[in-house]
Amino acid sequence: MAEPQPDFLHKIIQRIDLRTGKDAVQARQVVARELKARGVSALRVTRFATAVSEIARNVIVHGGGGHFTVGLNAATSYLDVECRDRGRGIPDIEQAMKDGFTTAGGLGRGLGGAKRLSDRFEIETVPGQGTTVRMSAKI
Amino acid sequence: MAEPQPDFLHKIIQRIDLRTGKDAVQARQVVARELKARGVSALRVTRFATAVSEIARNVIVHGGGGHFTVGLNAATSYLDVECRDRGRGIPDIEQAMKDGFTTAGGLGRGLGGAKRLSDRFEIETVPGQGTTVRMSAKI
Amino acid sequence: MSGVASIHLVENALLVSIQDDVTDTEIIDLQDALSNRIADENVDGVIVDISALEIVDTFVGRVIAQLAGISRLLAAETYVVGMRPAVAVTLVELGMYLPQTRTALSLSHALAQLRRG
Amino acid sequence: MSGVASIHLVENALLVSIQDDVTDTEIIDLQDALSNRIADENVDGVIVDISALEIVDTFVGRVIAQLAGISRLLAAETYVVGMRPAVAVTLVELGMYLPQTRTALSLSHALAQLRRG
Ligand SMILES: Nc1ncnc2c1ncn2[C@@H]1O[C@H](COP(=O)(O)OP(=O)(O)O)[C@@H](O)[C@H]1O
Ligand SMILES: Nc1ncnc2c1ncn2[C@@H]1O[C@H](COP(=O)(O)OP(=O)(O)O)[C@@H](O)[C@H]1O
Repeated sequence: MAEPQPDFLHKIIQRIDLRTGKDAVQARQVVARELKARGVSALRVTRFATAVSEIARNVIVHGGGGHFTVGLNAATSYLDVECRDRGRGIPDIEQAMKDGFTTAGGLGRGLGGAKRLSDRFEIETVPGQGTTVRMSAKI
Repeated sequence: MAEPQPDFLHKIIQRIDLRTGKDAVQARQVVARELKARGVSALRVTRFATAVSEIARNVIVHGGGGHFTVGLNAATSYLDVECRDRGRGIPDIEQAMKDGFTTAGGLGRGLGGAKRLSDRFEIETVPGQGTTVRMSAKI
Repeated sequence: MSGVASIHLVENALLVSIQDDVTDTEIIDLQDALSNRIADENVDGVIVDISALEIVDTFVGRVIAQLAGISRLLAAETYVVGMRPAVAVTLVELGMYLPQTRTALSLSHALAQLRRG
Repeated sequence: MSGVASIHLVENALLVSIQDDVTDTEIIDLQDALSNRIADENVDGVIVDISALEIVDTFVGRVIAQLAGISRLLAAETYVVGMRPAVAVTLVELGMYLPQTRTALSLSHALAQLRRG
């Protein structure tokens, strides 16, 4: 799963602590602003901001809070986002990615949807230790 | 699963590398052309070309690309198609054949559908090593 | 609920405007307020205006579906108005087709449809 | 999107013609263009012409279903026209009934139905 991307988050733009729903809103608004400023189309901005919103909300709802970082991948012209938590992790990733799988009475479409809405998406998780999602949009 | 068909692909007509969606289109167009040239009915042509399209797309989307071969099975008057990749394979074939099973946000109707739309269908897969589908239409 | 969603009576419908930064706790207040007003004011329709929403993720999509579910149980029809094109495309990619709602281009379209019944 | 799908305004509908070799990347552009035009031109209907399609596999079937979903969220009705008989039979065999779409025999049938409202 985790193919290391050497230039991921090469230049950091902003960090946000993810604790409440408002923080997730701020995170995806920052992402939308950065993409718009680089001339990315409304549809692509919306797709990636939605993906980031899903993952940031998961950090808060399932991961007990965590950190969001957005930055540039200079070498490859991607906008990179990392969402990281030290929560319970995801025991079975393949199952969790499936549309409809939820442990919390959600819709269970967030993880799979976020992957489809991103140009790059990777997830690293250790049960009991936490989850890190790295996702990127072409700019 | 894999009952060996001795005369499978007895006489090869064409090979195509499967890398992009356009290659899958070309593969099923070749199949349609060969069946039509042999007087097969429009419905049978459509059914088998659709089956080939599903399997060729799977090679590209899930198998990381591969090879398509179409040929004749002289002894038994079948048009034979083989689609082969060296991708991750399918851990649980029975599950993957089920309508609705998908690991990629697809519809999950491709494998089961392709089997129903073919006159012969067999699948061979080794996790971590790749997948080969052999399918045939009566001519 | 301050600033998050306002509910206004327009003709025989309740207009609910959802703000871009609505949160979980505010949604519960909104559902509460809306359900009471549907019952009290005996309206035929609920019009959910989402023109302020830059995105609709599965959380907000679920909120809209739940508002529609509540309205339907209280015998009001739900219209969603003001959906941005990019939001529609993204919702479909997420597999959220909002089958419980009807959509209209604008408030006046929705009101016209409600008048027709 | 060049050559893959063209979008034309016909009466109060957008006519989308899907070409036989449409690919994944082109689909996103098509969804983008169509969703914007539905919103901008305020049409009642989207007519998806698939007469150029020799086959409809589950990928293309999903594309059609998504176009219909997007249109519905933007308050337009979707008609599929030009489906070959063998394609209809095969779609049913695949278990794809395209419930979100209405089908019409031809463009003029679809337009007539849209006029009736
Ligand atoms: N950061 C996380 N930490 C722990 N578990 C998670 C995390 N993100 C997702 N999950 C697990 O994966 C499941 C599926 O997530 P998702 O597809 O976003 O759906 P939903 O959030 O609606 O349940 C969640 O129900 C949860 O069990
Ligand atoms: N060539 C392949 N290599 C690896 N996995 C495959 C391959 N073909 C199919 N699969 C697996 O089988 C699942 C079901 O395939 P399919 O029925 O065609 O549905 P879909 O392609 O819509 O997911 C896929 O999601 C994938 O996990």
